[in-house]
Amino acid sequence: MSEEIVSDLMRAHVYRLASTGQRVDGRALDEPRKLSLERTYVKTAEGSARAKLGNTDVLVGIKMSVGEPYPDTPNTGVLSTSVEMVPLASPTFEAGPPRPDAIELARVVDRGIRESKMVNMEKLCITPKEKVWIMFIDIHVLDYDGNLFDACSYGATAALGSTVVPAKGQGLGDDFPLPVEHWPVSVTTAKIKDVLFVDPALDEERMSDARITVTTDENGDIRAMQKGLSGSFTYDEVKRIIETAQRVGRGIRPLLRSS
Amino acid sequence: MSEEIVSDLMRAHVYRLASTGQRVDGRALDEPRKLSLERTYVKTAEGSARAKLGNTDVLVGIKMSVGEPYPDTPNTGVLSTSVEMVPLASPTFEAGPPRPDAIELARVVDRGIRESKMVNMEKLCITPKEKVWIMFIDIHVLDYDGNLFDACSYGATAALGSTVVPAKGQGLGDDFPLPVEHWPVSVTTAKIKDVLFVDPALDEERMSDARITVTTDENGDIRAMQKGLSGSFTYDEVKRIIETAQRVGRGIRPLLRSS
Amino acid sequence: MSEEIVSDLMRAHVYRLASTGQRVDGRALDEPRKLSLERTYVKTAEGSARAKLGNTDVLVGIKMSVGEPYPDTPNTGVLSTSVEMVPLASPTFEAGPPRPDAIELARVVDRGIRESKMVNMEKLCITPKEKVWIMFIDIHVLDYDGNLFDACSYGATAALGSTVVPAKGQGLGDDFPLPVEHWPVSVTTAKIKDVLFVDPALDEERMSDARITVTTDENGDIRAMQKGLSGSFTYDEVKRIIETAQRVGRGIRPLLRSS
Amino acid sequence: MEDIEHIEKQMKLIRADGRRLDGRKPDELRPVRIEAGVLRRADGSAYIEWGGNKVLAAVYGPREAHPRHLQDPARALVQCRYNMAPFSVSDRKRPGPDRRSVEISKVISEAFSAVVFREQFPRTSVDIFIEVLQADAGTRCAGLTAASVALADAGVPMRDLVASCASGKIDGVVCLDLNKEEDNFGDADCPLAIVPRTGEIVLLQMDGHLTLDEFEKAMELSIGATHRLYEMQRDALRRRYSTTLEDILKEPPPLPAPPAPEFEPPPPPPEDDFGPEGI
Amino acid sequence: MEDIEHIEKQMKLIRADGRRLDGRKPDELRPVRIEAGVLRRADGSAYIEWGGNKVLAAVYGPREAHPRHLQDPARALVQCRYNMAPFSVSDRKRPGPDRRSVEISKVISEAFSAVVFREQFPRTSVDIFIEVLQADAGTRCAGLTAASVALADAGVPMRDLVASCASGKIDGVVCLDLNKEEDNFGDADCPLAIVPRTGEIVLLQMDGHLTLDEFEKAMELSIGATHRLYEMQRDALRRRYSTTLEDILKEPPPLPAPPAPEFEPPPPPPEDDFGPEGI
Amino acid sequence: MEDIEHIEKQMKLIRADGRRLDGRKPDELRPVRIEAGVLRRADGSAYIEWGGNKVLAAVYGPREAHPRHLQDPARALVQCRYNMAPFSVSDRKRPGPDRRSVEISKVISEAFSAVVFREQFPRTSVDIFIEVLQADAGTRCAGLTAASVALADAGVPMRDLVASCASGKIDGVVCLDLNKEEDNFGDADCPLAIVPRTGEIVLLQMDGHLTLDEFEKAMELSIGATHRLYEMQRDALRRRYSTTLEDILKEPPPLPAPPAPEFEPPPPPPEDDFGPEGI
Repeated sequence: MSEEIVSDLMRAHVYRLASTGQRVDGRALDEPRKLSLERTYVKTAEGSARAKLGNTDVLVGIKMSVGEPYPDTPNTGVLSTSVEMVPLASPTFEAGPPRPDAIELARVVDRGIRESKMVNMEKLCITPKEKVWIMFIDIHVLDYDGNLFDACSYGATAALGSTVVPAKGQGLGDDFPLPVEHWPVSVTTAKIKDVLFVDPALDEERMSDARITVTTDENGDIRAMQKGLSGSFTYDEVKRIIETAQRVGRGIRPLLRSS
Repeated sequence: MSEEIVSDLMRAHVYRLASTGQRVDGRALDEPRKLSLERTYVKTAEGSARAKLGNTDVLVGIKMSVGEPYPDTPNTGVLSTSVEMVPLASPTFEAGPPRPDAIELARVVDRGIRESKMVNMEKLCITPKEKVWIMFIDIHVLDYDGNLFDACSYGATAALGSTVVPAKGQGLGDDFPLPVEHWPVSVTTAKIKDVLFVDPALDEERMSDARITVTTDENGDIRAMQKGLSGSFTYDEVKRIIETAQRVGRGIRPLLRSS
Repeated sequence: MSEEIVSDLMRAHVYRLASTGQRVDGRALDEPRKLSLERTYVKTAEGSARAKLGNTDVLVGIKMSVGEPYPDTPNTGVLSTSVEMVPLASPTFEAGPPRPDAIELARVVDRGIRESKMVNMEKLCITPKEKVWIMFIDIHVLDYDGNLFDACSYGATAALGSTVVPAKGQGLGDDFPLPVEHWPVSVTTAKIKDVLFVDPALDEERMSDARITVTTDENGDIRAMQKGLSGSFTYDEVKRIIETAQRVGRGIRPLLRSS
Repeated sequence: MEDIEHIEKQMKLIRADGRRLDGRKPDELRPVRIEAGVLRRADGSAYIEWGGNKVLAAVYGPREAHPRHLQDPARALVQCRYNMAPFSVSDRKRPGPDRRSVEISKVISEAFSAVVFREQFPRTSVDIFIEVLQADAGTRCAGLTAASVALADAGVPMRDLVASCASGKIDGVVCLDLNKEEDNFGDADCPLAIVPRTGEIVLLQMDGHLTLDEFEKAMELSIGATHRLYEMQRDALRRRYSTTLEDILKEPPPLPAPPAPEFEPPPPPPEDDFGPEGI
Repeated sequence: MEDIEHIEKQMKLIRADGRRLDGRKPDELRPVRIEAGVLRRADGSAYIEWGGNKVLAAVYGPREAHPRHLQDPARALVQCRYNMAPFSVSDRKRPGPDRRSVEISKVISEAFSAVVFREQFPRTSVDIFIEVLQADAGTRCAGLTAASVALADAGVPMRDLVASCASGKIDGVVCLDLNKEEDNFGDADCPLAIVPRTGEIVLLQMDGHLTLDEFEKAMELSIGATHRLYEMQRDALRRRYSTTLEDILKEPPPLPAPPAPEFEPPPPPPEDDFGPEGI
Repeated sequence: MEDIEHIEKQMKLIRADGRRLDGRKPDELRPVRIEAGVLRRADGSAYIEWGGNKVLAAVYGPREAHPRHLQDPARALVQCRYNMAPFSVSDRKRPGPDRRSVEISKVISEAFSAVVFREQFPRTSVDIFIEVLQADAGTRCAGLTAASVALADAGVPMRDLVASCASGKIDGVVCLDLNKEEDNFGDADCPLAIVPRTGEIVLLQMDGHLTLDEFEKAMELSIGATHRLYEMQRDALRRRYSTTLEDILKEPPPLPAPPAPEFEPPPPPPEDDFGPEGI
């Protein structure tokens, strides 16, 4: 994404606005774009959600299959998250194996879900050491207008919330909803010079110096963080960012939860 | 193949000839090149044939091994077809994983054999759901002088007709010939402007607008078709092409069948 | 390696010296560089050795795991050797899958160990046809100053000599030292024009016409050989090279053996 | 025929009343809905729902072809990438192209190469991306039909739209537009793409078993359907361009005006190229 | 919390005396040893032993970036490749990058991009290679800390060194610098890298479960540790450059002088760039 | 020796009469047949049958080397790709290069680099392709011997042909040219390639167990065989070029003459380069 050339002029304009608390699209600095979620969008998946965060558009499908647990977690289901940044979504995306961008994105989304213990993975054990449910979170980016971290995370969270485990088809009793126990919310903050703003749109993201994603749970506790880009943050900025993530997260959580 | 630059002059020459029913190598428009087949060319394979169609030269080997059936066809052997367009065969072929050309070619040859039910795949089941014969058709292109679709198909058909299943070595009773029940014949027609001609040689193929491969069985029924290249056909042309494929196929079938 | 441009001047200088029996670093023509070995360098491996041959520096780790034997050697452990020429070690090494250089290197080191029957692989069989020890020799090149063939071979030999098979952790009785029965020594000779010299340093290697690696055992018998580069040897040269490899090998063997 | 031995083939696909299991008559298309201009970043885009298929298509270009050695100095390349989302089928598909996708990408690229005015844009590439989000048989036809609308939405000059539909044979009856079940347990499938104004065939594939008569029957069904699809494609483009102005007026004016708009509104589709009955 | 159900989590990691299983206090770093200039071919290099970690770092460049289309006409690229040797972990790791390595390479590249004077070397690449030879948790921090010394050893101009350390939580206690066992069975881990002179944070990751208070406690421990590491980094560079002369005098003079020395002695580190308190 | 413990090694490979299982004497070559100019598209080609080996070789070039950054401004690259067809061995081989093929390709490339006049064709590549159609041990020697003829057939200037043969040890007896069974159950194998006119060794590999005496015996057998192979190579080339004229006369004249022949007849081999006894 950083390959694109953004004029210094544009950057100066965005910064000037931001330093007076304004943004190009009229949002406040701590105001995320409108989030809309369409659940069970895909019938071929066990769960799915299409998430639009402003014009950024992602589709997440959950597939459940039966397989073996990892040797070191014999009583635990397996979680696998991947992101396809398909070239349909942006002129800067290319076909081919996942690039570092897509790998980081998938891993950060995965950590938010895994570390918050959103899904009780022990309940996805069928026979210890032998058979567990494998939960594939596949994220398909459809339109890229900035801040994939949050859009993908919201889509994955909502899709998991709508997932029904197809136990019956495997002769394993009745189908049951995925045992969701927590509702983590990811909030990404970007920085230009000394100004911070949440949920950067593409134009803002392209001229940002640094970026940080903070995932918090219902208690406001931190479950995952990831700093990115070649700039830096002060420790005070990080503390402010976490507090903002807690507050913004509280606003978004009900949207993810309602199913 | 289409990368090669062919002079407009040459194309005009070929077209002018063709529009009076003639071809550069003296053939009639519906006359395929001479086909010669050498069966059991390779002793390390369970079946094989070297097929020369004019100067196009391919070697096909059949290997049989024991493996698991696909879950959705538990009583059926497995067929796997691949083509190596090795750089020995043409200055335009490159080493590396199969390109779209080779993949399409393998899939079209495969479909002709699979959809015509040439080999009774049920008879290649050893133990339902557990053990079946896997039949590998490996096509090695040795000299590329046009119309690989038909040359590869003829080589594969003849090789299958010569294949003996090595059951004894696996402790599965006596060796037996592959249960061949039908003899599909692939006939490829190319088009320059409004002229159609079968079995294009390389010079003709390179300047063709469109190409179509039709595979018919003993009854003249259609078993597989594939249109290619960036030109188009009228519906009337397609009907004429099918009739020609039936007629030309009848002439070629005895050559494939005799073993 | 050969991509680097070495001035003809330098080559002439090295040749002039060599033809009077001298070398740039003061060694005699049949004198290898100082070899130092640090065994059990890596605690996470079952055996390891860091080998410095002059400034060439490699680290070899041995990992033992339990797996299936090859069908054609049901009573024999499995040996797998690979070399990573990581770009940390030289400006000419690149990240990515192993290039032909690295593959040849791994295979030549492997042959020296395998063909000399250094390790009694039958003693690594646990249950015939079912379970054997798999012995991974992983060679990590850290600093490349010429003659990787010998440096890697010495590192691998010393690492194997220090390896303890972790049987206890697998419930297979007590841990035991790897059953080492022979001590092969690899000696590489390079050639510029008509002059031969052992253990080429990088400067010498880059301007060499040809290279040959000879692995001999305690009896002076030949266990593996590999000629490389685009030059040639006379038969007489090869005989002299083998005799030198036997003599130089006798000097090096005690260093590899002492553990 | 050895079909009788197939357990899979014993499934009954035509009901006693001559209708298909989903209630359709043999010559009936599944419901189709097409929408143009659905993506923000792409130069052109379209979405299609066709029975249980959900497919997105996007077009970028003409843009400089990469890598450079692929550039054709005389004309644009038309390159399609057909891709299925891992969750679009009942058993999860591993991400990345498989052999089937590679073949479909190739035949779709060739189909559009026949209609794009390629000579107008030497050294460039017209890139078509088709993403199957939910699959229910006939995805290549759905993708082609949507991609055609996306090309027009992107303003890529072409002789005409391309419309695509398959016919096949189930229980010995030639039927239009097979669904997943019919495709799995049927006897033949034959996807077709044509240039509706001229009737030229730009994509044709077949596998299964058809007599020449059955083939002709199948072609008549498919050709008829492509003309209905052509109407739907043009409707989608008409809706797209008649609503643009209203939509703009409904949108709140951006608060602080950015120095330069990033997204130019897509140019109107080139009327000339479609001739008198163009969209 | 469902942690109680985890068999893995029942392991006790803090002893009755408040110390950790390896005897450390919660705020105690494992033993660290850094050595600069350990490799011959690299432009700069460093070796670090940190608890059970053994990590080598090398730097090449600034050198022409390859392939050319990646070159940035305005500045140098800073590209890190973090790699684990197959034998560096208890279960052999297959050679080549896995997804974890790709992510770590990316965040380390970004951390150093913040300090290298990239504008001085347009179109070039500063390549950082980190090889983990033996792993015991905290390899990215160890690698970063070593790579920083390697960059200085290579004479790459930068605003300051970068120092890195993680803190985490085990048995509910916030602790500095987790080892392998603590990382596997602990509750949270939070790696940090800062520019010591300014306190800027150039790498920050976290996974697990921390309240805001616990996070602040963890940050205080980590920031404190990075300053101690910064001293060790500078000591390593001082040792490297003060001993160079003696080493040269001890070495026997080369017998026949080669026409041109291949290896230039590395230039002194750019004092200016580090300012008054620079090394 | 622990050989006694090997079940595999208990197989008897030398009969009571001193002959090998296939009836050959220890110093006897398997039947060899070489044919030059067997492919239409290649610039030069050859086919060899050698015992149970069937191998094709083709040569393209000197032609512009791709990709460009591999070009050597001072000389031609000589690049060989050795490949086994999936059906050439008893257990099907997966298509594509394995590690063994990569190594063999490398040593054959190096062997031919020693004889081709590379300086005459800077920036180009001479590409040699070897396809093993049926394998029976000794495929690299067979491939090299055929490729040498293909190079001459392509008119690539070289100092001499290269001829290649292996010797080995079975049941303790040094033997020429091992077949598959002897190679699998034997004690050593040692492939060799030489420039027959000068005796220079351009390829030498060995694995197994040979005393120096045994090695010298093996070399004598191999060197002797390469001279016989050299004769067969030259015969194949002589047959190829003496029959060309007759063949042309026998062929019916092409009906309508094409404007320009695509395939130029290959130029005669460069007599000068082979000296007085050249072909």
